[in-house]
Formats: sequence, C-alpha cells, structure tokens
Amino acid sequence: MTTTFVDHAAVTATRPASARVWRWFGRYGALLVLAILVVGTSILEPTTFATYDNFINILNQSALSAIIAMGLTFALVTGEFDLSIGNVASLSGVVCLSTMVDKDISIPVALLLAVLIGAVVGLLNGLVVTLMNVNALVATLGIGTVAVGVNYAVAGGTPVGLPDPGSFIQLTLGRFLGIPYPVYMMLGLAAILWFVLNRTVLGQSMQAVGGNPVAAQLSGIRVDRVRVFAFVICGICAALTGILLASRTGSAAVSGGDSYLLAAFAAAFFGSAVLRDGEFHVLGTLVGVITVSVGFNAIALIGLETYWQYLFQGLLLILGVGVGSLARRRAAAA
Amino acid sequence: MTTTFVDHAAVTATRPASARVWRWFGRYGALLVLAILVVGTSILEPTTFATYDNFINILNQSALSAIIAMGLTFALVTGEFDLSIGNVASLSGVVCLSTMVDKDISIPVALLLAVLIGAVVGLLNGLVVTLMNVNALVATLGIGTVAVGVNYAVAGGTPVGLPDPGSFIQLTLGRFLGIPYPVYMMLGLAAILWFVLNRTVLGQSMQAVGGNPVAAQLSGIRVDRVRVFAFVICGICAALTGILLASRTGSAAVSGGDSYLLAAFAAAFFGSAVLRDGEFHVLGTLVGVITVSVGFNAIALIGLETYWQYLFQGLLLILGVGVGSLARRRAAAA
Amino acid sequence: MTEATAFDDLAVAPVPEPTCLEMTGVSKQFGGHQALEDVSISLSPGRVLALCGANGAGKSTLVRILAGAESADAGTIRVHGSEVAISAPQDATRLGLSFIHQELNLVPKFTALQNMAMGADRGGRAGVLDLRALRRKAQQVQDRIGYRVPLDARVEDLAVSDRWMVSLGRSLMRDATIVAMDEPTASFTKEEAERLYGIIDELTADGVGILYISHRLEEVLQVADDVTVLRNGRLVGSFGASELDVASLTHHIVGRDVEGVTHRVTAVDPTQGPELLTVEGLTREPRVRDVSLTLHRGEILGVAGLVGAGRTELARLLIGADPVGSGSMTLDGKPYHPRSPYDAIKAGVALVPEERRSQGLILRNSVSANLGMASLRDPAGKVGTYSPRRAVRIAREAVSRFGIKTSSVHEAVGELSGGNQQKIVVGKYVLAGPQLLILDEPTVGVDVGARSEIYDIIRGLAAGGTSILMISSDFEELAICDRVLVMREGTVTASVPASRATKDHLTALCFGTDSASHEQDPS
Amino acid sequence: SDSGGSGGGGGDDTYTIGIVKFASSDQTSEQAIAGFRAYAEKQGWETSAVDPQGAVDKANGSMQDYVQKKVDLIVTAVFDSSTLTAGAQAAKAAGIPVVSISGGTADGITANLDAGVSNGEPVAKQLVEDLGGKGDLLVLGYKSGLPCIGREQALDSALKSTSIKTTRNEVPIPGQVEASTQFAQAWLAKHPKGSGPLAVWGCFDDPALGTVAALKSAGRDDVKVYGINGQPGAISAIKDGDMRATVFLLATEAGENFAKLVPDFVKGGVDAKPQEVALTNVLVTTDTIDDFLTEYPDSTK
Ligand SMILES: Nc1ncnc2c1ncn2[C@@H]1O[C@H](COP(=O)(O)OP(=O)(O)OP(=O)(O)O)[C@@H](O)[C@H]1O
Ligand SMILES: Nc1ncnc2c1ncn2[C@@H]1O[C@H](COP(=O)(O)OP(=O)(O)OP(=O)(O)O)[C@@H](O)[C@H]1O
Ligand SMILES: [Mg+2]
Ligand SMILES: [Mg+2]
Repeated sequence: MTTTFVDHAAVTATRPASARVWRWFGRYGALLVLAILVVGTSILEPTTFATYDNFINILNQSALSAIIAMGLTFALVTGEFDLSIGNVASLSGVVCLSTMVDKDISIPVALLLAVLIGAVVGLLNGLVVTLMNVNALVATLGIGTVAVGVNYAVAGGTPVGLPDPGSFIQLTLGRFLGIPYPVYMMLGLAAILWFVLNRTVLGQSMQAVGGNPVAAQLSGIRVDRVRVFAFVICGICAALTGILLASRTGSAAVSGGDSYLLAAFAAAFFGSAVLRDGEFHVLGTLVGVITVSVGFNAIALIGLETYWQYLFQGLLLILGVGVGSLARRRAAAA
Repeated sequence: MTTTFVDHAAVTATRPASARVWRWFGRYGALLVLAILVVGTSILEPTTFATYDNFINILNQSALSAIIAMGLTFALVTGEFDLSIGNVASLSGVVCLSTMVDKDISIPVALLLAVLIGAVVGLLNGLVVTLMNVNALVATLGIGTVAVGVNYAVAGGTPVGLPDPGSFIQLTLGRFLGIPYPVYMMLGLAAILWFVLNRTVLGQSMQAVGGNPVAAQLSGIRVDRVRVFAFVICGICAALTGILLASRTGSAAVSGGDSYLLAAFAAAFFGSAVLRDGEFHVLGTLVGVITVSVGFNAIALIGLETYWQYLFQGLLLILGVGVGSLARRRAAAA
Repeated sequence: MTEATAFDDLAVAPVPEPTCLEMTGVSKQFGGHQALEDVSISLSPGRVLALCGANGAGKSTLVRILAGAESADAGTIRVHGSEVAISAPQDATRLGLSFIHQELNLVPKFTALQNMAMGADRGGRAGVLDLRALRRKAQQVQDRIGYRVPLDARVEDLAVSDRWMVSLGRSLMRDATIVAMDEPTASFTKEEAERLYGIIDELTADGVGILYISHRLEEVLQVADDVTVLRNGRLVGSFGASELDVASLTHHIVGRDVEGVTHRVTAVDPTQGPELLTVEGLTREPRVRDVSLTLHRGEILGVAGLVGAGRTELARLLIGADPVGSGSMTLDGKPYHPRSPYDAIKAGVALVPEERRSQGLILRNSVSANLGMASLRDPAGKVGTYSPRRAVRIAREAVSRFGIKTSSVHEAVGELSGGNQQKIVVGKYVLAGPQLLILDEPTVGVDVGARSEIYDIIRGLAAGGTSILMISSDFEELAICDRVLVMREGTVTASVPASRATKDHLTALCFGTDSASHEQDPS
Repeated sequence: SDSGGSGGGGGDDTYTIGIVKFASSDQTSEQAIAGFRAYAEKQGWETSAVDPQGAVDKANGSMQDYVQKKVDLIVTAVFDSSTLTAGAQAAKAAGIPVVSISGGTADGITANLDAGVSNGEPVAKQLVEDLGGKGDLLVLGYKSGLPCIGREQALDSALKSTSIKTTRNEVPIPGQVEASTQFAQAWLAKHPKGSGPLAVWGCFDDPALGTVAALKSAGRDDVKVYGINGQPGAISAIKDGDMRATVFLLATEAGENFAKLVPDFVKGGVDAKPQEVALTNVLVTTDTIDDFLTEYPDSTK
C-alpha cells in the first residue's frame, strides 16, 4: 500500500515571497545547472564550444543515450526498474550483426530483428515481475544475466564485424539537411514516446500504476498488463540503441552496450528534477541526457584531467537533482 | 476489558493443506534451490565438490562478497540504495595501498584508514540524501562517481602494487586451525551486524525507517540520523572489502571493486527471499552470497561453457527469489 | 419529475422487488482467519442498503469481493438477476458497479481530473485520450455533486475532504447502476456529509442501488432503507431501517449494550490544578495563527473545529514535526521548543497522528514491533540494546491492557481491522510514557465498541495524571473532555467548559455563527 | 612434493589443465585460449575453463578451485599476474605451476605470453614514420590494463625522439566506443583541418573505431587512425581507408604455440625460471591490406 498523502507542501496563494523564490528554484534548478554549464563553457571555449557545429555534434552524441534512457523512463514511470537495458543493447548489437553476416539480411530487417529482441527480453522481464511476483531489480538483473549468456552463445564472446559495413554505417553517419540521422531518430522517438505517455490511455495507466498501484488496480486498470508493456517499450528502446551503436562502428562487442545502464539511470533521474517534482518524464530525460553530453563535451574541450571528468560528472548529477530537491523542501518549509 | 485472543490452534486447523505447502515453499524455496544445487553438484562431482576442503574454499571465496553485501543490507533495510559500494571498495584498495607504499604505514593503520574512507563516503552519501533531500540512487551514483574521480587523482589510474606484499597478503591468505582468516572475518562481522540489526535500538530504528519513514519520524525516531548511520555502515563494509581484495591480490586497481556492486545486490535480494517474505536481513544475505559462490564453484568444477555460467547465474537468481515469491502469493490465495 | 414519483410509489409497494444485487453464501478466509462465513445480502434498485458491523466484521472484505479486488472462497453473486463471475476490478466496472473504497485510492501526483478519468476505459479512439470529453464529463459529475474541486489541482495539494470528493466524483464518472460506498463520510464535516446524502437521494431516484458502510449509526439510520448487520464475519440479520434506533442497532453490532458517551466526572477539577503546557502566540503561516493555550496536569482538553481549521498543524507544531514561525511554549515550567518528534517524546509529549495507516503504523511489521516503536530510545550516551523477549512481553501486556484483538503479537498489523490498528497506534504512544498525549481524530473509522474502549483508555490515562489534548471532528465524543477549545481559521476562538460543550453549541462556534441562529437551522 | 595428480611429472602423459579466462569479451585472449585448447584436445589432454568475468577476486577463487581439483597446470589470462597472488600462492603450495596469457610473470607464475610491448612496437614505428616526426597526436589509453600499459610504453619510447605533441585521454571500459568518439570529436574541434599532421592512437581497436565514427560525422579525412588487436571492424576500416593501421594478433597460433610448451611448464614445476613467450603478430596498414586479406580472408567477420 503506497498511499502517502503526507506532503505538506502548501497552498500557493498565501505564500511568502521567499517560498516563491524557492519554488522557482525547485522547478528550474536543474535547467539552471545546465544553463550555468553552457554559459561557463562558452566563456572558456568561445571558438569551439559555442558553435552550431558543436551544438549538432552534442545532439548527435546524445542520441543513442537518449533513446535508451527514454525507454527506461517508461519503466521508471510505472514504478519499476530495468537493470537489463545495457545487456539488451549489447545483445541486440551482437545478434543483429551476426545475423547480417551469416544470413545477409537487409538493414530494415535487422532493425525489425532488434525490435523483436528488445520486445522479447522486455516481455520476459515483465512476465517474471508480474507472474512470478519477483521484485523488478532482481528480475531484470536475472534476465539481463541470461541475456549475456545468450549473447555468448550466439557469438562466443568475440566481437562481430561486418565485412562491408558501408551502408549500415550510414544509418548513424548519414545526414539530412546537414543534421545526422540519429538526431532525427532521437527527436522523432521523443515525440512518439511523449505522446504515448501523456496522450494515450496506456500512458496514463502507466503513470497511475507508478503513482499508486493499488488505486490503479481498483479503478479497473490491468496493472500487470501495463507493467509488461512498460518493460517491452523499455526493452525495444534498449535494443534500438544497441543496433545504432553497432552501426556507429560497423561492429558489435559482447559488452558494448553495458555502459548505457548507469548513464541512462543518471539521465532519467536528472530529468526527474527538470520542471517536475521528482517525476520521471520524457522531456526531462531528454534534458538529462543532453546535460550529461554537454558536460562531457565541455570537459573534453577544456581538456581536463581524467579525475576531473569523474568529479565533475558526479557533482553535476548531485547538484542538478539536489538544487531542485533542496529548493522544494525549503519552499515547503517556508 | 473484553476478551482478546482469537484461538490460534482452532484457526490453523482450518487452513487447507495446500496453503501450508505453499507457505513452506515461500519460506524455504530459496534454501531449496541452494540444496538442489549442492546435491546436484555432489552427484556430478563427488570427489571434488563434496569435500571439506572445497567447503572451506567456498566459504573463503564468499568472504569478501559477503562483507560488502552485508553492509549493503543495512542500506536496503533502511529503505535506501547504495550504488557507490563498488567504487568505495576500489577507492579504499587504491588509497590504502598507495599510502602503504608512500608512507609505509602498518597493516592495522591501513585497516583503520579503510574504515575511515568508507565512513567518510558513507557520511557524504547520507548527508546528500538527508540534507539535500536527493533520492538515494542519484546521490550514491553521484558520490560514487566522485569517488572514482578521487581514485584517479590518487593513483592516476594505474594499478598500485606493494614492493613486498608478504605480510599484507597474509591478512587474507593466513589460516588459523586450517581455516583462512577471511572466513573468520566474514562470520565475525556477520555476528556483529546481526546483533546490531536485531538486538540494538539502532537496528530496530533502521527497520522501522525502512518500513514506514513517516511513522518512524512521528514515533520519535531520528530518521535522518538513522539513515546516515546505515550509509556509514554500508560504506565501511565496502571499504573493508576493498582493502581485503587488495590484500588478496597484493595490489589495487582503479576499478578493482566495481564488480561487487551488482553481485552484492544480487546476493542481498536473493537473501531477502531466504526465510523471510522479501525482507532484507543479514543471515539471508550471507546465504545469498554463499549460494552464488556454490553456483560458481559448481560451474568451475563441472567445467561448463561461458554462456552456461551466465544463463545459470541469471536463472539461479530468478528461481531463488521467484520460487519463494510465487509460493507466497499462492499461499495467500489458497 | 413524474417519473421519479412513480418510482417512489413503486418502492413503497409491498410487491417483491427485483433485486439489482444479490450476494449469497459468501465465505472468505485469510490465511486461516475466517473473515466472512456464509454471508448473504440483497439490494434493490433505488434503495440504500447499509452494512453495519464492528471493526473487522468483514464489511470491507465483502465490498472488495464485489469489486473483484479479492476472490471469495465460496458464494455466488447475481447482478440484475443473472449470476456473474467477478475476478478482476474491470469485470465489476463492466457490470456497472462503482466503488468508493475505505482507503483513499487516489494517485497523489495526478490532478483531480486525471484521478477521475483513471480506468475510464473508453477514453477515446484507438487508446488516445479524449481530454476534452473527459473534462466535460468530469464537470457534469461535479455539477451533479454540486461541489467543485479544481480539476487541474494535484490531489496531493488538496485537503482530505476534497480528496474524498474526487473519489466520489470518480465513482460517478461511469453510469453505474450500483454504487458501494465504504465509509465515505469518515473525513467529512456535517455539511459535506449532508451534500453526500443529497447525492444519494438523487442516485436512488434514478434507480441506482447503494451499498453503504458507516460507523456513524445516526447517519446510517438517516440514509439507509435497509440495514444488514455483520458480526465476526457472520450475518446477524437484516432489518428495515425504520425498525431500528441507535441503541438497538448498537446492540446488534456489538452483541451487548454500550453506554453512550458520558461526561467526565472527577473528584478534583483538573482545570484548577498545576499547569503542564502553556503556549503563547504560536504561529506558522498560513494555517496556524497566534495560538495561545494552557493545559493542566491530568486534564482532557478537546479541540473542536471544522476540517481545515488548522488543528493538525497545531498538533504538529507542538511535537516539533514542523518548524515554528513564532511564539513560545513552556512545558512543566521550563522552556519547550522541540525541533523534532524525538525531542518531543523525550520531553514527554507524543502525538497520535490522524492517518493511522500512512503515519502511524508499519503495516507489514508485527504487533509487537509496532507497539514498541515509540519507546525505542538510546539510553543517554551509550548504544541501547534491544531485547525481543522483553518487547514481546510488553506487547502482550499492552494487548490485554488495551483490548487489542489479534491472534498473536507476531501478526502483521496490516491484517488487523481498523479499530484494532487504531488501538495499537494509541498504545504505542502510551507505552512511551508521555506526560502529554495529543490525539488527532482518534476514533475515525472506529466502531462503537472499540470507540468506547478508546475513551476508557484516555480517561484512564488522565486519571493517572497524563494530560490529554484531543482533536476531534465528532463533537459528541468531546463530551469526555474537561474543557473544549474551538479553532477557526488557524486561531483559537473560544474555550468552552465541559458543561456547555454540547454538539450544537460547538458547531455554531466552529462556523462563527451565534448559537441562536444555528438552533433554528433545520438539519 | 608431487601432488600434481594424474599427470605426475611424466613426459608424454595426458594432462588436466585449468584455464582461468579474463572475460569472454576479450577477443585476443579468447582466441589464444581457443588455440591452446584445440591443440590440447588434439593431444588428448583434458582442459576446462572458467570465466571470472573480469573480476580479479573470482579469478583468484577459480585458481583455488583448480587447486582443489588437483589439475596439472593452471593457465590464467590477461589478469595482471601480480594481482593473482592468492591463487598463485595456493597453486605453488600444491606444487601446481601457473602460466599466464599476457598477464606477466610473478612469484608462482612461471611463463607469460606477451601481448603488450611487442604488439605496441610495430604500430608505434609506423605512426612516427607516417607523421614524419612532427604534428599532433591524440592518445586514447587505458591504464588499468596490463597490455595497454605495455603498448603505451612502446608508443612513448617511439615518440621520445620526435616533436609530436600528444593529448592523452583515459578511455573507460565499458563504454569505450562512445567515450572515444566524444574525446575525438572535441580534439578534432581544437585541431581543425590544415593544422598540421594529425593522428589518433588507440591502445586497442575500439577507441580507434570510435575515432573513425567521430571523423566521419565531422566529415574529416585528414587524420590518421591507429589501433591494435586487428579485430574485424578495424580490418574493415583499414580496407575502406578509414583507419591507417592496426596490429593483427595471431592469437590462435600463439595459443597453439603456448600449448606446445605445456610439458615444459609442467616439468619445470613451480620454481622454474620465468620466461616470456612472444605473441606472433602482423602489422596491417592501408598499404598491406590487400595481401593481408588474401592470406586471412576471415579476419573481417
Ligand atoms: N500543504 C497543504 N496543502 C494542501 N492541503 C493541506 C496542506 N496541509 C494541510 N492540508 C489540508 O488542509 C486541511 C487543514 O489543515 P489541518 O490539517 O491543519 O487542519 P485540521 O483542522 O487539522 O483539519 P482536519 O480536521 O482534517 O484534521 C487538512 O485537511 C489538511 O489535510
Ligand atoms: N488482506 C488481508 N489479509 C489478512 N486478513 C485480512 C485481510 N483483509 C482483511 N483481513 C481480515 O479480515 C477481517 C475483516 O476485515 P474487513 O476489513 O472486511 O473489516 P471491516 O468490517 O471493513 O472493518 P472496519 O470497520 O475496521 O473497516 C479482519 O479481521 C481483517 O483483519
Ligand atoms: Mg472496512
Ligand atoms: Mg487534521
């Protein structure tokens, strides 16, 4: 039972001015951190950072992380977790490339295959969580480990490369109107996922299940089914990221996508502090991913030591989420 | 006052037999999985698996994972997460060894240093969570990343080795009565942590905070302080694992302890299905760690392919938790 | 409305009516505990059937079975004459059943509109929401209720009574033929309750059958046409509401006579005794403004007020759960400024919070763990050890002292009935040994029997020298107080001695009208 | 002290050999192990392998498992031998020799198949030659891995006498491809076209391939990219002219050669003099790619 109506955040009209300021920080704190980052780097690196090319470049770098993180957002919105996304991305890359090498399938078919892989793993996650009643963290850790096993069984653990990767590489390197395809994919998918989450019955049901599963169940929402759907969407996005990653280099490795797991979590949590009070949403996740990319880009351009990169990334995450969170608490106390 | 106790004997008598069976599975399902594993491997590998030496060997292999996982259990009991434990273990190993090389400190001092490092990181985690009001996943991911940065700053990313590791290595290689020291450490720490969690006010408070933080707060429990304590204990255990890992290998690498993160989570979640209904507890975590070690040992002795290892580990986790979970649901329905 | 009149005539006619809902021979066990045994009810269109019984009698379980949230072990359900199987909430929805469940079941982060729309299957074409249609429908429902909650306000920002209105609104979003309401008025003021009765009249006029659950027996007798009483999961009987009065209904429910709330009689008037707590100008904008009060040792001080008067906020300030804006307090002659409930409990001030499930209990923990929770304190300066054996012994004593009905102190409190849960929350704080115990709505959702037992506990504590501050919206029960304060819009507006603390007088003071004008009010 | 099990110290006996892999994702060591096992199986020796998934603690544990199993020889892979002290000590105590595939020698680990310096040298030489001793170089290194440290040493000593300016970034694993792309992109922005001879060196092929992706998306073709290992993607990239050179490790062959030494290892016992076994390799450049592909047609898969 998760009925927690204890938030004593109070009615706005009668609030003192300080509360309004805090409230503003609560909403825009994370965006403020992003803005400071952009302005700061623009001053330090005016000729390389603040250019149109670099802007497109940053968007392009964000695309793959964004796709997997937006998928993860669906699991998080529904109140679940998915620790298998990194493994799914790896699996999808390896299986699709192996199949392209062995069976010589076309790129659209490979993309379909990726979607299928993601859907199957997502379905398994969902079924273990709903039918076996296993905590999502355990279930997805387990299924993710199984996915690694399948990955090894398929390609024996060795990297898979395409003999003639030309047109496959174009999938992520190609440009339209000077903008790389992945940017279109990211934005298109963001639009679709935003619509699904905010303008469909399924999306509302997911939010309801995440907000109060008991209430959702009692109001006739088929909670288990909604959960399974969330895992499936999450899996599909992870698999798409996997095949796009493979397309970047024309090859896929057994743990190629693993690093996306924590990156996607970081982005989604950062995003939950963007404009909302700790709720996950598609737009926020997108901002989260872009903030992380901007940060990384800034560090690389300024040329900081390795340890600065990590210190900076860690602090960015804490501050981005913390400023808003702290401000909201103060707003409530004021 | 009126009569109070419902006649318990009469009540149980009416329970259907199937419910009792399911209930039994709910409690002992995870242990059953362990038992099947042990019996199965004993039949397949009678001369190597089912020996006293191998039993000690398995315990010895479990020790380091057990220490970090039992620490994590405290964070989980309190309703928090700690994603920084792997990084803390790495940091502790690198810092302690660097200091031993540079400042020539003695082993007890190094151990104290490890405890200090763990406590500081745990404190930071706790403060970010309680004072800045940041979700524990974000906070510990952020602080963990900062810890990686500090790690790079200390040793520049290269592995640190001791010129003359002899006595330091004895810390984990030494034996007393034929049993390696780490086994004593694991069991000793388990006893202490069990006592703290179940027989002290602090431990009870942690369980209360994990159960319902609002109710705990209103019952006069200093929720924030209890949370910070949980993170500190968790950090200290992680740092101890880190220095023991360094002792086992005679050297420390920048990401040496990272792989403990998911392993510890898996063990703790497996453990939450042992004897209890999804509650985290020290004994369960210990059983979880040992189950994973037995599984790994069994695979090594039988000599299975890599992909089997992963498939097996994934299924072990899902089944271990799932059998109990499913059975408990059935028991409730029966 | 000639149709409605014709319908009314029909309802009075002695011909056997067609039933819209019949539940026959329903049984349900929870892990060996028989919650329902062979219970049958029947409801006719356009009538209100009240379900009465003590806490844990099985009322909610019956409703939850009907809603598809639990499955019955045995029994049949007929809706409009045909037998149906309800295995999930959506089955119930499809059959035209609608529910207000006992526990608020809203999504806190959703707006009122989103909550009302939740589960409305046909949201639009191809699964896409038709936001405009939903909003129109929600507005219609609100018009019908005659009460407007801002549709775009988030539920977590709404007052408790508004939340119940949203819950009520949701149950009317679909055109249901049967509506089951499980304690809908527990958090309502009299005025809001009156509005609900109006809605019920309207629904029944449309031929909707209403299943109604409440512990407020006068209300039951006013609203219901028929009353079915359960005791310990078994049917006691079904009665016409007109055959019953409060005393006889109470007798059916409890199985014995319960005396009404009586005024407190003490040998020495505690209001003349030594002062324990004084509060000067306590303020926390916007809900608490310049509150001053004095509480004596062994006194039971009541706080009356409408929902939203700021009483809960005041209580939270007294235990340091929220920071104080300005003002000062002294406890036992010494300055008292608690910065957390920990400080308060250490100083001997404890609060029994108003929402027992979310603020008072750890539902999955045992009775003994919950009872011991407020007494866990490190002895100054050293690590305190905890002895489960001692905890169990203390819990056993408390269980018999407070008359808590549980199969064992190891049972999870989530499985107990509401009244017993409430006794555990009270008991937990009593075991902490406070000098001042604040109780916020201690009897909401508690049955008549358990209620008088809670009064006994309170009186016993006061007799032992503990001071009591009791917040209540049920003005009748304030009769156990020595003195009653009235709060309105964040300030204390009156202090009434026990002898004059009648229900009508208090109501008038709460509304700020003088008692003469109120007494003319035909309610 | 002959507790070595069935094999004893005999000459043409059969052996039981326990292999501790690094991680099945590490292609080179996997191939070497495959070659090793293929040869061993042909001899009728019994091999078994565990995958500690990169965890050094598990690697030590697995070595102890093999001690329990009383194998005749333990083979470890990639893990820095100085981090396998516990396992090595246990093996030594039981009289079981240990050898390493590219992890270096240490107390109790008597032989090593080198994958570091010797693989770094050819490509470093080629790089200095291509740049003509001047220009800017982006180094994408990985200090936690022993082979990478050796390769970077080889690069550093080749660069010592030149005026090539280097920028170094530490590549994280996993996530190496993405991070390399981002490092390269930033570096490219600071080194625009025409700013002199430019090159990027990766201590293995993944960073090099990440760099290629950055080059393509920036539309640059004035930067030479170097990798090491010769994994399929890199060979394809050289074929397409996107990369300049890599070192193709004949790991399978090397593993086979290593396996031929097993009787010596066993005979030498735990106190044998440490020996380094060179790993055979081929430098592949855009100039030699066609010949190379005729000889190794499967190297792009
Ligand atoms: N921050 C808030 N935002 C919205 N509503 C709030 C907030 N704080 C309190 N409320 C609600 O406003 C009402 C008035 O607050 P308060 O609890 O102080 O009054 P009360 O007199 O105790 O009312 P009740 O009779 O419900 O206890 C309560 O119903 C409470 O739930
Ligand atoms: N999920 C459950 N698991 C175990 N026991 C339960 C469960 N739900 C209800 N019970 C038990 O069933 C009995 C009937 O509970 P129910 O909630 O129907 O009572 P009620 O009449 O609605 O009481 P109240 O007036 O307090 O709401 C109680 O003894 C309760 O402890
Ligand atoms: Mg009820
Ligand atoms: Mg209140």
